[in-house]
Amino acid sequence: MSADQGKVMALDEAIRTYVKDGCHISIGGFTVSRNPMAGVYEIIRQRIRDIHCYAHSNGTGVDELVGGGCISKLEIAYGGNAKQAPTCIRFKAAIQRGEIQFEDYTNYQMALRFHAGAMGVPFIATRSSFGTDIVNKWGFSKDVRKKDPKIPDNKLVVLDSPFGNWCNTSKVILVPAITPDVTIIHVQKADKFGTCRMMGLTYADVDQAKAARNVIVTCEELVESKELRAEPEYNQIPFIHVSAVVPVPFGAYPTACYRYYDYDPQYLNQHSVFAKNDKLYREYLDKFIFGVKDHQGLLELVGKVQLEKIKADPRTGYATGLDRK
Amino acid sequence: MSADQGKVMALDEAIRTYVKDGCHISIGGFTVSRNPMAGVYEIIRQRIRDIHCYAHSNGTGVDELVGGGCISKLEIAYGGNAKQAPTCIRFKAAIQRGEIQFEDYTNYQMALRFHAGAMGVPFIATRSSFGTDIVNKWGFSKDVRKKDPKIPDNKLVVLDSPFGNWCNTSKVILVPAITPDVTIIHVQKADKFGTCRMMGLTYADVDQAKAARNVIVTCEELVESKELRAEPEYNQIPFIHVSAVVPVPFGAYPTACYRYYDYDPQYLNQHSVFAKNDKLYREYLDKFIFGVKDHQGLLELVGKVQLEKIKADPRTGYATGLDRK
Amino acid sequence: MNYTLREMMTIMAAREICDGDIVFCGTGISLVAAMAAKYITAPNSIIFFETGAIDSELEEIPMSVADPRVMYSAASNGGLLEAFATMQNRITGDRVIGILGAAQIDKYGNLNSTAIGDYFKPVTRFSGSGGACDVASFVPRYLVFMQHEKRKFPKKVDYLTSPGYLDGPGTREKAGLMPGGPTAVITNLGMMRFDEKTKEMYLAHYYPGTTPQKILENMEFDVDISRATEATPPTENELKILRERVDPHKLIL
Amino acid sequence: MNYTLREMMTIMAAREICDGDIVFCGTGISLVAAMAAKYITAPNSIIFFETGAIDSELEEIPMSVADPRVMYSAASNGGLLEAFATMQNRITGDRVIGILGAAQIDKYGNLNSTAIGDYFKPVTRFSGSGGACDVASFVPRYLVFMQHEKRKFPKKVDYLTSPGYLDGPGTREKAGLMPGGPTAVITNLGMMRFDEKTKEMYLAHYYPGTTPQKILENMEFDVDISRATEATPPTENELKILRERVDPHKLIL
Repeated sequence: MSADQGKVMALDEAIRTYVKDGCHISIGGFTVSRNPMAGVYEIIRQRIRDIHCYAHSNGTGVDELVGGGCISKLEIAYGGNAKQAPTCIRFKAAIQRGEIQFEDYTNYQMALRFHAGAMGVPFIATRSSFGTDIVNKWGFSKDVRKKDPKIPDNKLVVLDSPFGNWCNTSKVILVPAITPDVTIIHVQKADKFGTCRMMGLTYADVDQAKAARNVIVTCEELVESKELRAEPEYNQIPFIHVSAVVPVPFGAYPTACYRYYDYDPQYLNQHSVFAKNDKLYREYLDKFIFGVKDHQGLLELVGKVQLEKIKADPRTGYATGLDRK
Repeated sequence: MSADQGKVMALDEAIRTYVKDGCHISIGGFTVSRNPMAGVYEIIRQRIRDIHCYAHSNGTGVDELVGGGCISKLEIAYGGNAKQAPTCIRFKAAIQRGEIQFEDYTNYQMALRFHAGAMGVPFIATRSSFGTDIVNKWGFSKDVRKKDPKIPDNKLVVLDSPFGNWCNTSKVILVPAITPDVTIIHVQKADKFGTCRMMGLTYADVDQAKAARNVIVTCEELVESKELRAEPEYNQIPFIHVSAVVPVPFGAYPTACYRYYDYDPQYLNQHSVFAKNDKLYREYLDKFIFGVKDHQGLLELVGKVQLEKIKADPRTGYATGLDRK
Repeated sequence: MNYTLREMMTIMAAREICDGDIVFCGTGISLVAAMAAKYITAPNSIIFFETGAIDSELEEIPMSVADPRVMYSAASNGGLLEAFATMQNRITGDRVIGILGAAQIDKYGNLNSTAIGDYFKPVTRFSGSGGACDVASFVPRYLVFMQHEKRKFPKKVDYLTSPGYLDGPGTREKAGLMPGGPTAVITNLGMMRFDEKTKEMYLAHYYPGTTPQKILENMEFDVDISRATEATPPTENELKILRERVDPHKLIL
Repeated sequence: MNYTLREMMTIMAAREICDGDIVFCGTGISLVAAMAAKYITAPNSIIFFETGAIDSELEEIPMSVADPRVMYSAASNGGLLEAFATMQNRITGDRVIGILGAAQIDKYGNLNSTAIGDYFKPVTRFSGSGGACDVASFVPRYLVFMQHEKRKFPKKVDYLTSPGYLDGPGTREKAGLMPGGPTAVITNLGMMRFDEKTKEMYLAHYYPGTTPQKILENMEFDVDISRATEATPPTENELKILRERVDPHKLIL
């Protein structure tokens, strides 16, 4: 890779290079915001299979990966997605039909697991989920765990605190670290070396990136390093964590990208109709994903008029007054 | 407290209200940057005694608190302060003379301890300090710890990981949480409710604040909430964590406040001459701390000419070309 | 004055929020209740979201806790780690009131939002915990919105997603949880509370037009109805706030 | 060409930095070495500070790792948590080379920067670990700057602040530390390395004008001198870089 080009790659090349059959991945964003949808659709397009996916509430993206048949194992806290899909539809179907293996955590636990991975420690403590089935029911059995070196031996461990009752806490639940092979995030701005500037909420993106062996960043705008370095305190991810940078305008579409565009209620509504029916959903994949060359192709199908509607108002950062029924 | 005034207080009132004899405190900043010096000097001026202080590398501020006779117990990672005092001078003297009790940690461990406190868990794991005297030598004995409910029963605990060799880590060191009675930080901007905007490095200030029962924020500028809320992602501390807000221009002086002013090498050089001699140091305290009414009084002693010299260059954020010999 | 059941439920919840509370919110009716409370009982309450937004200026109703609408003019936009630490940490956590929903609730207020039937091969799969279990684990008080149907008030939840009072008095603490638990269950028929001693659900209020007996018919387990009184319907002012200020475009109500 | 011993030491360290390394830096001579390396052997090395600044544009030499000069035009300004995680985390940590200093070092490269004499009633108290013990615990390679004096190379350090090879082969790993340890000790007389098998210090290079024997006289313990060769003095180009580009105002050198 030349210094001139930094880590800039085409998206299909980045996905092909880092996302392999059977690999462990996580994606950024939360429900209908800043999901790396261009990356997700490219994974589906390349028909990558048998992915082990870690998610907190990575709604739209994870549901499409499940629907696209890419995921075989899923560790997740929340498979819901705003009004259009209170339970993600393909996720729901896949579990009810026994098509994927899954294991449930809480959102905080998943965030802590990425945090532990980013920190390089095997676990972190929390006081969440004592006495619940989150602790009692394991999606992956002891046996499966023992055999697979990429799954920790225990789901969660209850530990008596070795500091007595320090902080009025006599026991804690330890959650094991996650270190994905690849994390894919979509950000507002990045430079060619991978330094990232996110705007609005960051969810767990920073730890998801730092915990991963390789990070693919898609960005709305590829900007000069100089611009980002004028205020380094607002760059959440320095370039040392990043493997590939791909400029993809509307790369989070149909989810929102704060200060750039809103989520598209029309697309999401239509999508939930498709998703509820296997045949319609196959047709949807054929048309919107497989039927186009890349994300630009999908955007062209959607059309400029629709994209214009969701453009962010500079004052609020979202499409003020957008019809969201 | 009226809604109009928010949490704004005079500094002497804020210190008197929250910092008591025998209380546990931490201060923000690192060596010669963004120490809450106005707050530190006010603590000395009010002759508060028997403070238990938690520090990572909170150089200038902690050394003055030690020199001012305010601290009786100190948990610390680094008592050094740039060129003028590779080992903080009053800290060094106090330890060599047996005047304070102390316990050594590493910088990461202290940062993690504040992090655990902010998270509300009793401990957090690290792989730092195995096999060293950081683990073996305890500043506070088992006995002292048992008797004092505000000190955890163990300094550090080595634990075999209950996740086997997950993350190639078979054991970890657990560091206990810190929850100070009060944390004092100095920030560039705050609103009257306590929402804070820091510029440049944040060190461990955010966790130090969130771990504390009460937080006193001194700020260079008291700004309208509207200004800070225009970019909420860059406000590191929301108001819910803060008890008192005190506008104090040059409140970090003689340490630096990025984008506002540099550290003052002349003051620090002179200070280190004073600090090396008990008599001179007493005279220094009498003149610069006890001899003035408040921080403004100290700044007047220093003089406008000197303050002008350390003013930050808008391009670099520090005093470009400042004579620092 | 006419009002819908959803309006009634929203107001019942809003009245539970005290001034100065930090309100952990989801979306939908729970958010509308929190927004309404700021105009009614709790002008200084603070709405915050598990995604990390605190005290957002909600000019429009967000449809998800990650909706860009929660980011606008917040005091701070952080991430999940910061948001949940705010609840797990006792300093701020003790000031938080949560508002949750679920598919099932038992007499001790334990919630299921994960699956109906066998966990591994469920008849119906739901979204799962999200932050619900975290909130229920950490905060001293939380409200639960439910639809009053027999299958939703079973003797035992199919999957225990979020802890209520577990198996009764003292069992939260014994399990390792912080003290706390649900303080009210608000349904389309009435409001349940939990007995201070037994930690069992009892009927506190039934809405005008229904009866305690009708409510019992919609639950698999029995609850004490001896303390039940008729709920006060939404006032004109409360309805005005809901309809004109909080949800003028009827996105939720 | 004339050069000072501090210039010699700086260049010896700079030569140890490989292109692409992430260099954990303190201030003073270690920082000057890292800055020089970027002009000599390692244009793509990245200087980073425990305070959280990564790849700062060092127009002026910072006097502390918290100096506002490290914040200027960095890739990112974070905090201590982020900085140390970068080293503890194996993904980025494996790329880090540390540069440390100490008051004492033993034959296994264990460092004391805390106290001389009894820990509780020391003859001389130093600053303490700061981030040194963290770096020495986490990263695969680190350099140590020392003054070559007998009392600074004792048989046993008075306080073990930062782990070297502890008690020899395998003891780091047994104790729970990551593999790693010091790779070179750079003094005012020469450079020591550590035997791959025994993990004991040996003399690798002595500076022009001194002898292995003289070096031994300045240490409490013996080291193997059989492999020692004379060090290559700084080249004209290296000196030019130090004097004109890195430290033109002679703040450090």
